Amino acid sequence: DGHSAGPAIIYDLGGKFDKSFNESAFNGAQRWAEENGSEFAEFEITADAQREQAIRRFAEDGNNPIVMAGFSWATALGTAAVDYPDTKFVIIDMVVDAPNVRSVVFNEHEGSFLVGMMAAEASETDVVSFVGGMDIPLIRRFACGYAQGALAANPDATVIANMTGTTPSAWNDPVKGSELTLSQISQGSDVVFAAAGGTGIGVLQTAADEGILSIGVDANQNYLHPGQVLTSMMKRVDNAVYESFAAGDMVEPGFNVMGIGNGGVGYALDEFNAELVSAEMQEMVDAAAASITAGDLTVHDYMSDETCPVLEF
Amino acid sequence: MDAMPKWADVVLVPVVSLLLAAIISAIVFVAVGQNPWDALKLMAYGAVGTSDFLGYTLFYATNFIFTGLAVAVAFHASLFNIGGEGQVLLGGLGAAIVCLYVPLPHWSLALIAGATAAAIFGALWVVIPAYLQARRGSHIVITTIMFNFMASGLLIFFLSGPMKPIGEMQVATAVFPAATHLPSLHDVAQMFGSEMFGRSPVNISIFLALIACVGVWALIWHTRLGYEIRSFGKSESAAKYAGISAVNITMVALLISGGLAGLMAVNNTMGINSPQLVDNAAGGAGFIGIAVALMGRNHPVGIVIAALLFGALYQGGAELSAATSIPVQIVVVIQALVIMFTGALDEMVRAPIEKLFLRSQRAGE
Amino acid sequence: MSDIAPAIELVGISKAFGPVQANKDISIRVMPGTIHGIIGENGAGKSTLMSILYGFYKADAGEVFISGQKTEIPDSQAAIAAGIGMVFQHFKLVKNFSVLENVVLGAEDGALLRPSLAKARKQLKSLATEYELNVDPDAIIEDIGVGMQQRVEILKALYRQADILILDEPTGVLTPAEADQLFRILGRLKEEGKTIILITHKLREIMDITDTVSVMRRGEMMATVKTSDTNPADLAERMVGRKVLLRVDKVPAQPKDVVLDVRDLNITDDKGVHRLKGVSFQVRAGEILGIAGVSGNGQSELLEVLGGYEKATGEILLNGDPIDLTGAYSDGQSRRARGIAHVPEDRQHEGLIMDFTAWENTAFGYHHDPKYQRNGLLMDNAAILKDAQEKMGRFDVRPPNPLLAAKNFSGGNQQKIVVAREIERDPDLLLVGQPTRGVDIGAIEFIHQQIVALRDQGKAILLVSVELEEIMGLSDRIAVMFDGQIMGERLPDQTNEKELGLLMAGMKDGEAA
Amino acid sequence: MDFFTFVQLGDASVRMAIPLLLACLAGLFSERAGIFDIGLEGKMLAAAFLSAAVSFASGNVWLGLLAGIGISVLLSVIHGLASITFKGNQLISGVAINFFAAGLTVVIAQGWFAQGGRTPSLPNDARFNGLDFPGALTRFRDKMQASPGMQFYSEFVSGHSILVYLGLLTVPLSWWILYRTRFGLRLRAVGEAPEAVDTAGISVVRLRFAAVAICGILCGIAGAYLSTAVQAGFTKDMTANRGFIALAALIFAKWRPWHALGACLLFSLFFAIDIQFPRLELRVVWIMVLLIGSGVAMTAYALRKDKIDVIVLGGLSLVLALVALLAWRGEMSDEIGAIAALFETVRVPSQLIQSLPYLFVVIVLAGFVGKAIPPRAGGQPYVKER
Ligand SMILES: Nc1ncnc2c1ncn2[C@@H]1O[C@H](COP(=O)(O)OP(=O)(O)OP(=O)(O)O)[C@@H](O)[C@H]1O
Ligand SMILES: Nc1ncnc2c1ncn2[C@@H]1O[C@H](COP(=O)(O)OP(=O)(O)OP(=O)(O)O)[C@@H](O)[C@H]1O
Ligand SMILES: [Mg+2]
Ligand SMILES: [Mg+2]
Repeated sequence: DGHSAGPAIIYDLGGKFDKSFNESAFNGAQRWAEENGSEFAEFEITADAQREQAIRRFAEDGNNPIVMAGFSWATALGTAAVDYPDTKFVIIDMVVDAPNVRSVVFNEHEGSFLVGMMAAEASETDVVSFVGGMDIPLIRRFACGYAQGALAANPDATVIANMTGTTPSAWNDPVKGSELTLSQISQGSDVVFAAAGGTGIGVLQTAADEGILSIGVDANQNYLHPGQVLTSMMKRVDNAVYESFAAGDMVEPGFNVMGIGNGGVGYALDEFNAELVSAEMQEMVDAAAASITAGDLTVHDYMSDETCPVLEF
Repeated sequence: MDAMPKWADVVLVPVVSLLLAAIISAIVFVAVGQNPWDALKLMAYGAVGTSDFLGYTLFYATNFIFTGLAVAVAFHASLFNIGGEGQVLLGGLGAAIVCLYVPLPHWSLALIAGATAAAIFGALWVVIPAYLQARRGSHIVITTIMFNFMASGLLIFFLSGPMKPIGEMQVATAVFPAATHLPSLHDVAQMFGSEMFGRSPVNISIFLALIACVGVWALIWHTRLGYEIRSFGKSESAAKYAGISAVNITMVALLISGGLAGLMAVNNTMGINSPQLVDNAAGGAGFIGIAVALMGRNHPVGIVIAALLFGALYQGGAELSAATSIPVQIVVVIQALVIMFTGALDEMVRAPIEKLFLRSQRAGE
Repeated sequence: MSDIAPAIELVGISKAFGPVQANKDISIRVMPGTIHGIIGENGAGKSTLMSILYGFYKADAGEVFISGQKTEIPDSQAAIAAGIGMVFQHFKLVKNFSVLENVVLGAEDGALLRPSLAKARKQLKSLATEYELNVDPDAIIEDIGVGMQQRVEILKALYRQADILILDEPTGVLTPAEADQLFRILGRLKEEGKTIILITHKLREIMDITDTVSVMRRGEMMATVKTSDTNPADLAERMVGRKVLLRVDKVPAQPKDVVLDVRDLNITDDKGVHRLKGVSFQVRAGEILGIAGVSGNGQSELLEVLGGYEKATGEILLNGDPIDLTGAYSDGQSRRARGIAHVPEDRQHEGLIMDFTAWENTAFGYHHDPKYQRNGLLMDNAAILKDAQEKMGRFDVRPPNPLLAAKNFSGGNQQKIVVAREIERDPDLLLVGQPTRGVDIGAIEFIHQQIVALRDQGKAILLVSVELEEIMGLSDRIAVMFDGQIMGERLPDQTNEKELGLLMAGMKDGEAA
Repeated sequence: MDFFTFVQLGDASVRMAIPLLLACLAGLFSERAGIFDIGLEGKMLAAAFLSAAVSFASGNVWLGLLAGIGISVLLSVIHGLASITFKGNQLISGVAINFFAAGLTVVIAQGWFAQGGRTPSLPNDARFNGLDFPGALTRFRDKMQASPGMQFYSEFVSGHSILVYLGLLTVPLSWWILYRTRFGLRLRAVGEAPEAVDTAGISVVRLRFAAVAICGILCGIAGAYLSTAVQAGFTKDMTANRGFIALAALIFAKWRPWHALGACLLFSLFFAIDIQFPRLELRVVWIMVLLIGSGVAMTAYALRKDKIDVIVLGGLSLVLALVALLAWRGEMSDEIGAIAALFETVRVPSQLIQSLPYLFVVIVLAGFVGKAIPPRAGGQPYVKER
């Protein structure tokens, strides 16, 4: 009927409060709602079968724009979007080529590069590690960027990378995350970067228990274990959602890359990790960020050719 | 004399069981702060409120007919095939291989080829459990559970490795070629100028399901094989006396069961809007089949009715969770209650009803 | 006499299992220090009554008095406390426990096992010497024979200091010698003042050792009399409700060619027990060969081999051609195709599918018969139904309703359905196992007539029965089996029950003569 | 591989074995009493949820443990009602309980905490933390440099949560109860011959309920261990099939406590290997030997049997041979010849390693590792009167 019921957001399987990717998306929506005193519709799917149904439901209810967090939405959105030409869709982390879809992707490799440098700097053992969630190109992009950063800061560093699994349940397996972390610690790692959704909770927990440093992902996770989380690789999904909501049905379709330059990715610094990040570390990282923005430094993007020069999967 | 007339066994007992399940479900709703009456209305609307919703309900019901039949055929041989889940996944693998790697010019050919492959793969997946049950007496329940896990592992291996398109993130095959996409009921309706079923994925596999129902009915009650399956299921010692081979019947009944479960893959891979095989393609349908068969008293007609009910529950539950803060897992809870009351607590419902009939009989004498 | 309270008095006991009224208003008194017999046809409710006394079932109505005291017996614990011990028809032993553990189970002294076991071991030793009840306390139940198992059951009761001992058909599984020993033990227990209730089908046992006897029929108590005041014929009459004709009318057989020729048949079961030890015999067309023996001596295995559901070594010729004993054609279907029909020993577990209707059961085993097929694919259910209706009419199955489930027919009528199915196949060879077990006298006569009529048509018949009377009455020749062997052959008019009994107990042919 | 790797493997095995072991012993008590229970998974899951939720709310992990045990026992009682009182199908009841727990934990977790079906993370003092034995090193880095003895002591012996030590203690305790007490004798008897127990004057119903309740308690501890000791909070489906693997371990253990310990350690070793060596590689030649070898063995066995054995086992052998050949072909590139390819290594798919426990169960069930005979009366309700 043309009447807009306001924006809507649909979270991915990890759920709204995964303290990570989805939560970050939620925070962006929440921020928009608080600032504008408006409401938004939201939905957490619990099975893949619900995806298309959920999109159609919101579209039919007149929600506009409809933001979906996560690459898994691509197929469903590709099918559904054509049927609702008047509705604007935003997909985060994946590209869907349709006239009414805005695709937002992040340069995770750049952000990961920065925290990789910090990890190598902070490490006493010269061994740093990475725990990925589901083994997909996107997560390999994180890992590859991280390894490049670590080696850039310390060419002697060793980077261990493990993936939790090959299914979506890998996003939500803190037990395994914890075990992987212990295994990495045994191989000498004293800084671990978790890009694993809910699984990361287990990684950070174990790192805290074992007295090594950890690095959070997506949202700022420094607060989870004050003084024990070195930093968090910020992927400003919240900003992407916020901006989409703010644009309303005027969302501009097309391809949108969020990198270091436009504040899409970065590292977190707050009262919880202030003591862990030395001035020179910060200096070094900021310099790297500047040269990435300036184009002087290119971080290899795994997804560009599905290879990583410094890491074997 | 039987203590109870047949209609009481076939209708009254399941209805009372369902009512009990509904009452407990209502309590669960209250416990999570939802008015059960509102929830029921929402679910009913979600299940059949629009022709789209109805289409989804039928889509899910199609799945459950296949798995319900699968469980029922095995049940007739007194075998508990709890491995529907895995057989569905393998059926999907079969269908996907055919659709992706065999050039099929038309959906009708794709349907035949896909269905055959799905059935064969589903049946093959139960060969080892069946063989072990028949030959070595290994309990079919445990072996098929293990095969469910292994099926999931195998499927993920294929979907995250050999069959995954480069650059894709989803654990899924590529989308099948358009020629293999089965016509949806919407397409069928459009031929008659109707917009029925809208974008819902319900498709012509539902007819395949109904044909399977007729087939199972004929098999079980009108063929020698069915006669032997039922004999074996009712009395193994008598079957032995009659010269019915326990090994053969165990194998054959389970293979048919596995094939039927595998067939479900036609619906949920080739029939959906973006036809492809995803990692959790079974979505619990293998287990729901148990409840469907139990409630349907292992008869195709009962199975169709029970499948529709579960389809409505599934779809209605999804809509309920979309409209409220209740997670879709509420469906799983209701499903559990239905299985509990119609299956395990059958005697609790049956005994008092039987007693009532017995008393009225005695009084009548 | 009236001033001594009866050891047991049951008043107005009733018990229904669903629609079956197993006990109807039964009253009975048993005086202390006596042996009291209970007889009655199968299904008369004997076991049910005793199980109620032992607290295994709960009566719907009625009262129990022990030594004059009204006693509530809600469970077996209460019965044991009241001094009652029972040896069930089907032993209630834990098969993979030792004798000692079985004896101690439920009669432990404390929460820890060790002291109980030690005490029981000592007790068993003294009981063994006292009553000649020797058993190895550490033997595992499944490794010892049924006779031994029965001893364990008796020891269990004695260990619990039972004053009243109930034995439910204790001799059914025993050889005559073992039975004699049992009765000696019972005699000694009686001397000690214990009260014994003995359920049996064997009128001779009743006459030999009981003081009083009760007769049950169809759930009701017909009479209780002093054994000395009655005789077997009188008891039999009371049991079935009319005069009993024990002889079958038949003309002498006219045996022709050998139909069945069994040569050196051997079976070793999966536990390594030698079940059949070189069995050889022949059955001719137009004769009935009866195989007598205590159950469990290989007769069942013999029927199973012939019926095609047990593998064996040796040779079997049917009309001169060998039968496949182990290969692809060693199954029941092939046997039927060769013209062997089989009325199995156990109609409820083999001959019929109790949940199937009568018409479905009519095709059972013969469901591949072309006349039951509509085409290559489908069966012709209508044809089977029609056939069933006719057969039920001819065999006077009551009610003559083929749509009724088999379980809803009485035992005798169930048996008629099976016999009709097998006899009407017009077989060359009919195997018959326990054709009248649990069947009332009217049906017995009918079934016997049918078997004789088939013989007179020139068919070969192999009859296996544990009822000596049936064997004597029906057979043209009698072979006796013991321990997997044929001990000897006799002609019915040249032998007697005593001689057969000795053969059944394992006496060699020469010794028995 | 150095010594510390072994110690770690052992340590991880023990840690992962505890929930399996507790669930396995839970199943042992239940099945020994004749009640099959495929609902172990559901009970663990429910306990994992409630113990995390209560620990979080109260800040007291012991209260959480109690709550976990409570809910697990409650589900056990429901299973008992269905299978003992109402003589229902035990398998179906178990399936229902698994579904019930899987659904309800998420629904309630969402209702209470609105965190997508999980509980909030537990603060450290609301968890079972590792107990550090006197003198034991606590950090990996220190341990790695320590002497082997110290490594063993610090890593393997010390540092587990109290539930691990309790869990290990339940093994001798279960053995003692089963074989040395009156209760144990009766419990074993009721699973073998309930009629014998009944006629001995013992209540079958009460005994079986007792067994089922013990099963509930042990499952409760297992679940609580997962969410309050291994993890700090509950997540959806966090039991991850452990209940089923425990059942399988129970069969492998032939329903005996010490064997159960062995079986659970073996199964958890598979998990430990999966984690410890995420990139397990194997020489092609070994794959060929293993797969083709077992194929030949199976075919040889089948040939001595019937047609059906030849079809099934022969077919399976062909599949195995095909997999072996594929692995070989896959390595054969232009530079290296057919022979050299045999000595290349291939990565073992993680799915295969994760499936090993299940595969192993099937092999065990096939009876090739020794026939497992379940309690005779197991799975059937005790029906006196039809
Ligand atoms: N547990 C039971 N449940 C239902 N019906 C039973 C049960 N036990 C016995 N009956 C029925 O009760 C009746 C009496 O059986 P009971 O076992 O007491 O007979 P019986 O005189 O001991 O016979 P038999 O000589 O064969 O041992 C029969 O019709 C039988 O089928
Ligand atoms: N003890 C009994 N008291 C009352 N009715 C009985 C009893 N036993 C059997 N019946 C009834 O008779 C029917 C036949 O059961 P059962 O096989 O025990 O009969 P039966 O008397 O032995 O008959 P038949 O002589 O044909 O074997 C049952 O349906 C039941 O209703
Ligand atoms: Mg009896
Ligand atoms: Mg009878």
